[in-house]
Amino acid sequence: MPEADTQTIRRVYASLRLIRRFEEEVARIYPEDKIKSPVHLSIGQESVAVGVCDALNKDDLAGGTYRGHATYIAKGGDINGLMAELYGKDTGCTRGKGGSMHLCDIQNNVVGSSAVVGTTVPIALGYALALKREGKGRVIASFMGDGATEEGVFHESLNFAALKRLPVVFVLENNFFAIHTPIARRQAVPDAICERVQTYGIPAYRVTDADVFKIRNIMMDALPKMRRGEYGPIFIECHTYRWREHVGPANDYDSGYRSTDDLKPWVDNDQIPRVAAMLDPDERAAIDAQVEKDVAAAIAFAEKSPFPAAKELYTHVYA
Amino acid sequence: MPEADTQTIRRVYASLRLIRRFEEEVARIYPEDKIKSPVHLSIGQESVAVGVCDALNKDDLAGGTYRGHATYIAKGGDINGLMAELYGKDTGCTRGKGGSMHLCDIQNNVVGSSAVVGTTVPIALGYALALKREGKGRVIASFMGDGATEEGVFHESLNFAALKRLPVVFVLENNFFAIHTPIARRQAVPDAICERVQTYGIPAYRVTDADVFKIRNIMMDALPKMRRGEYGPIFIECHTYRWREHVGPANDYDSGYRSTDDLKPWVDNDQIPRVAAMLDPDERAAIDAQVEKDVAAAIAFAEKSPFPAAKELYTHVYA
Amino acid sequence: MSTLKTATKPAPDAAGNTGGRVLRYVDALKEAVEQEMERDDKVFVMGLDVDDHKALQGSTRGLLQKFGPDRIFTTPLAEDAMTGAAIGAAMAGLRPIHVHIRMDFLMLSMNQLINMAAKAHYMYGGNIKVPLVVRSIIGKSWGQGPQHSQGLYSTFMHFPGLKVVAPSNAHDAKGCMLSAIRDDNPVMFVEHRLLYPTEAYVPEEQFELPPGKSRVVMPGDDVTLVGISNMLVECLRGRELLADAGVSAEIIDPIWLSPLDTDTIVKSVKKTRRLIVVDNGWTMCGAGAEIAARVAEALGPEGKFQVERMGFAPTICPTSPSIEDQFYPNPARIAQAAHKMVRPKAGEWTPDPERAVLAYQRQFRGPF
Amino acid sequence: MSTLKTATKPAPDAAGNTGGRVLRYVDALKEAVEQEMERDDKVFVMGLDVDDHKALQGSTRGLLQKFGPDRIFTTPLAEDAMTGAAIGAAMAGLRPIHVHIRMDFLMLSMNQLINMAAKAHYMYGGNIKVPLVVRSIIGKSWGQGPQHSQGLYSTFMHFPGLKVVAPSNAHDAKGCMLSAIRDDNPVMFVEHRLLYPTEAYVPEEQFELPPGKSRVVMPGDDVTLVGISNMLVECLRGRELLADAGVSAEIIDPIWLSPLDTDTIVKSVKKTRRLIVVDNGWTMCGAGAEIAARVAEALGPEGKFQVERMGFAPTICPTSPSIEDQFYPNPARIAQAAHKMVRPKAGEWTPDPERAVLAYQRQFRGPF
Ligand SMILES: Cc1ncc(C[n+]2csc(CCOP(=O)(O)OP(=O)(O)O)c2C)c(N)n1
Ligand SMILES: Cc1ncc(C[n+]2csc(CCOP(=O)(O)OP(=O)(O)O)c2C)c(N)n1
Ligand SMILES: [Mg+2]
Ligand SMILES: [Mg+2]
Repeated sequence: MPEADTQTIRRVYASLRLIRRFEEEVARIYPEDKIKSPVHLSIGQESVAVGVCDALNKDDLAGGTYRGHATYIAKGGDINGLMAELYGKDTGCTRGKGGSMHLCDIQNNVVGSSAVVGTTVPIALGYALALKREGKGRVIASFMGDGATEEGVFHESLNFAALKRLPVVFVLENNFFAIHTPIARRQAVPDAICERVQTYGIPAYRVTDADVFKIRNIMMDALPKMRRGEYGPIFIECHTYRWREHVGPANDYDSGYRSTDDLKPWVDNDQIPRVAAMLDPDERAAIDAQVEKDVAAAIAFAEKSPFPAAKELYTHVYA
Repeated sequence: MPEADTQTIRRVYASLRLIRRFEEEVARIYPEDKIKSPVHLSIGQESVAVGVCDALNKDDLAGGTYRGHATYIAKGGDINGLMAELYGKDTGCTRGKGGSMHLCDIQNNVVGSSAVVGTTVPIALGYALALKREGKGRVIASFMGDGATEEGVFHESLNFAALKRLPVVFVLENNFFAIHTPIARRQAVPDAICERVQTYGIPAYRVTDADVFKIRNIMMDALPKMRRGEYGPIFIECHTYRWREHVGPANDYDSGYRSTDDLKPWVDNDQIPRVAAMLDPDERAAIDAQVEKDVAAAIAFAEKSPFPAAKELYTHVYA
Repeated sequence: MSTLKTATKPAPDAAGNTGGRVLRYVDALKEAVEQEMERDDKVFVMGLDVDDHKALQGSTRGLLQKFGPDRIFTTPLAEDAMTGAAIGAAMAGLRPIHVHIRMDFLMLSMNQLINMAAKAHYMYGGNIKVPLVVRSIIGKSWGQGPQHSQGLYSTFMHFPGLKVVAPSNAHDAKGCMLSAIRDDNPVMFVEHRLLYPTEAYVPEEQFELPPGKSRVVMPGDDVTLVGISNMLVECLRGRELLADAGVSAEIIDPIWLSPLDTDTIVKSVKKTRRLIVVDNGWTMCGAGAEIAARVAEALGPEGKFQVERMGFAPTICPTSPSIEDQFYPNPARIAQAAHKMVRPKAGEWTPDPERAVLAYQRQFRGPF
Repeated sequence: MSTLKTATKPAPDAAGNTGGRVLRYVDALKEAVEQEMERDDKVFVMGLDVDDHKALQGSTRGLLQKFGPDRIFTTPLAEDAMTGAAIGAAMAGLRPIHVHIRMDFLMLSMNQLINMAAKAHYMYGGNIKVPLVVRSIIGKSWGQGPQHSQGLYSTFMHFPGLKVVAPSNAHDAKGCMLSAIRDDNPVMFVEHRLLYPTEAYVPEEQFELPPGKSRVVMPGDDVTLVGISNMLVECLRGRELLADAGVSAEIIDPIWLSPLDTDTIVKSVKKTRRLIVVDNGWTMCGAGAEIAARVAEALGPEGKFQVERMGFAPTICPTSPSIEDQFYPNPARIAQAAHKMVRPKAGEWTPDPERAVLAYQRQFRGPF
């Protein structure tokens, strides 16, 4: 420390803060029933998306899961479009059609997310085939949860990415749960994911403390090699923790499958205050103020936007 | 050496020889168009099925792939029913309905094979769940080709078998090809399959010379532990070589994807003459004679059996 | 989940009897499984999250406590292999119930279901049976969106070797589940999320409701309405709306979709000469197409009749409620279509909008 | 593969013109892909074994030599991920053609095809397109058996967002392939193994045969026969057999199954008042059900008509030829069904058995 220059710290903080505040506002608004979509919040997990996406260029691609607000925002997706989408409005990033689980913002190189676990992992291979063919050194970051690593398609995808040396950064947001089931009840050897990935000849990194700069540095190290074209994919497993319930705005520490004791170390290690502390207080206040303004603007935008017209039901079935 | 007692050598030889001669006869008859089913011959690969199945008890289960004659015969499946099945006859092991790719002989604990690569691997998990619940220490051996290890379901199956400590012997018949495509064009790291399997906490063994006794000894070592209940699955990768074309009776060394040079070491290492040489020549001759008699009887049985009656089209759709 | 009284009267059993207690659909499902697990220790339940505190939206509540982790267990996220494992267990003589919280996820299980489960008994010459039940839930409303809302039973109806059932009420949920578990074939058991809180009279004792007979739920003379899964409920309300306008609709519940009894439907259409099938899915190559085709095959030579299919709009299910609403048939639209068919010259007719809304729809809130 | 002359006359293009050279179906397919790969370097071919010496039963012959391994390549055995990869490549602006040697294997690709490809354009608000072609081949005869013989196009027709085409002759194979590649949507391109050696006149130049219009292949007055994929060929022979008995059949080829033009069929049935749809798949919830339902919807109010569906027997496809034979419709059975419908009182009629056998069936030999 500092593992990054001030400029970077500022950007990273702004991004972490924006995601957190955006989602806290979503959670606050949620009981009002204005948000017309199930929400899978990333609160507590922001550092993974930010660590990865801050290292990417604007023209690199990234895509997440149904728990995808963080990836979308960290990659520079338009937050007005995101909030409007959650409200089911016509101005939403997918025009109210996809909702929270199917975000995309192609202008900003956020590719589509999906509600079916694991489905976007192989989709990233196809994007990567195109990027490789293009030859400009662009890469795609593909986010997934620990649950996705149990799906066969994950393995098929690793093999193909390695075989074709595709420029994919596979990012595992390992929060140790799939809904309420802990990884140890689902995986025979839960701590061997990186080792398994390595058997495909894919460099694999594990970050156990959610340190946003560690994640970013892995990216910064690997990206130049990846952009040169013949390096192939990498894999980053980031341990993290979902603070809220699986889907919805609330806490669920009273439901018996986990306890606030489990949560505590992650709150203590929260990257937002940590990175905030690296900043000059005035600077931090300025960023915080900007974030509040932006989030408030997104809410206002969403609220005043119209719902899709009836005919929209029938548009975009075919291109 | 001798890695096995005389009794075992005799049995192993008889089994190897029976499979070889059975399939040579199938290949001989094939051009006559009496066999009404595509055939994927195991000629050259017999030692895997025999090494594994000879170690099994009669009441253990085994099942193979569409290249499944060897597994069927080695596990003690009825060869009259097998030959009749290839002829499309009503007396076939699946009454002419399944053909060569869908063999089963439940009386003899040969479970069903399938024409879709990889499909029987998870089916074995279900059998193993039942065997484990039964608590009698029975196991199931599930055979697959190298192509199957690329399918996602293979990985899903390994994880579940390890998680639930299921009594499955996963047997990989690695003949380095899927149809005409060599493994190196399909797998990023073709020689890391065992290492990958081990990351699931599954003991994995690799036999590179197709030595029937080596394979059998791995089984003999592992089986008592497996039968005790809490040991879980094992995995055996056996290198082997398909001597004939992928499907059909002929050779295909003139088609360009492989050469007779590739074949030669495997012919030199053919387990049939090797094991034959361990036997007293008279004994060997007696076995050979018995094999000829049995194969001829199977052919005669198949030839004289009737085709399924028209109404058979409609039986067995529902149980 | 609150107790909603949308089932206004007891659903009769196959013989037309009513009886038992008022039970919610979700509890009837669970009761059937519980009773059968008690009776037959070969029965077990597997599937993602069946054993957590939410108990798959309540439908597996208490089974873990009663039967222990060997007989009800969650799985890794691995639909393909888990389906294979369930099939293998069934082949080995157990009676698995494999559960999916959304029907959409069955797309990952298709190879095992279609290429193995549906074909095993036949392709293995009758030597192997697959007594498997696959439970799956159709989602609707409240932002379920494109991938959490599909009613895919028509896809499964296409394949010989599978059976398919989609009970529309608590009574049938219990009887059909019992029959499904005892059936020696793979049965796709299709549930609808919105039906879970609906109530009906359900016998306490075990009873079977096997395939074979569609049920005439309500008699009528002017038009035959066939409703599938929760669309039966919407047809019933549609019938009430139609009654206001003096139109009499006969309501038929096919219950089992494969094998499918269309004789009951044909008989009804012989009387009404008008048929509307309301699908809980897309109409193209859907159950409604099959029913319409069978009726046309049976009635065609005899004289004219009218038929119309309703179902999902030929689009993808959107998330925004403003358009999601129009994606589905509803009582008002069903009633309007029937009215127009019966009284083609009467001009536009709009039923009372307040009476057209079903409680189960109004009261459902996310998440999921 | 020997050259079989089963296409007795040139197939007309959409405008009714014939022309070009006599080409085999398999070569027409390849020519379309080759020409389009030349024209547009975004087009590429992927799929198991597309680049080996057998060139997927000849249908990709020479493409590797011409375009190199970046534009045509085999894949690992990993249908789920490879389908996702193809979809992703299409989303990124390439135009992949993903090939499967048997349609049955698509069951492993269903999640990506149904939950992603079919829905992406819609659920991403029109911001993403999926210009993907999925080629797959239906197997038949000679021991293909339960898992290598399924015609699954009806399953795909059910889903909005997908297009489906099943050309019945070399001419259409080329035109439809061109349209499919240029289409900005996912297209399921369904081929039939037995059609590969059949010949037709095919223009050398590129031409498109887009969805929109079913073709009246042969005119007739007594009965309308709709044949799908190779069943069109069998209907044509059925028509010849019927002519012997003085029955005149109109033959219609839907060509594109989704979107599906039934106006042409309805028009024909308005004339003949009799319809037989011959499916290359199971009839339950099949394309034939859809066509029958649409005709019933359109014709019902106007007066009676007769309809019958033919297709796979409601069983699993057996391997043994003695019963496999009866699993499929064939010209004799088609002709008999039509004869019975047209002349219900004429009693049993059997067409000349020798003339009923198609060359492509007789001459096909395994393995595969
Ligand atoms: C293929 C599939 N199976 C099951 C589900 C139901 N489901 C939704 S979220 C989820 C848990 C996924 O866990 P993980 O991948 O670790 O992501 P997280 O929610 O922890 O971010 C499951 C099982 C699904 N959406 N898709
Ligand atoms: C899921 C699936 N994909 C593709 C095929 C076509 N296919 C038939 S055999 C085969 C090769 C399989 O190779 P391997 O598993 O190594 O078995 P081997 O034939 O070498 O014994 C392929 C790709 C298939 N049958 N199933
Ligand atoms: Mg997780
Ligand atoms: Mg192989």
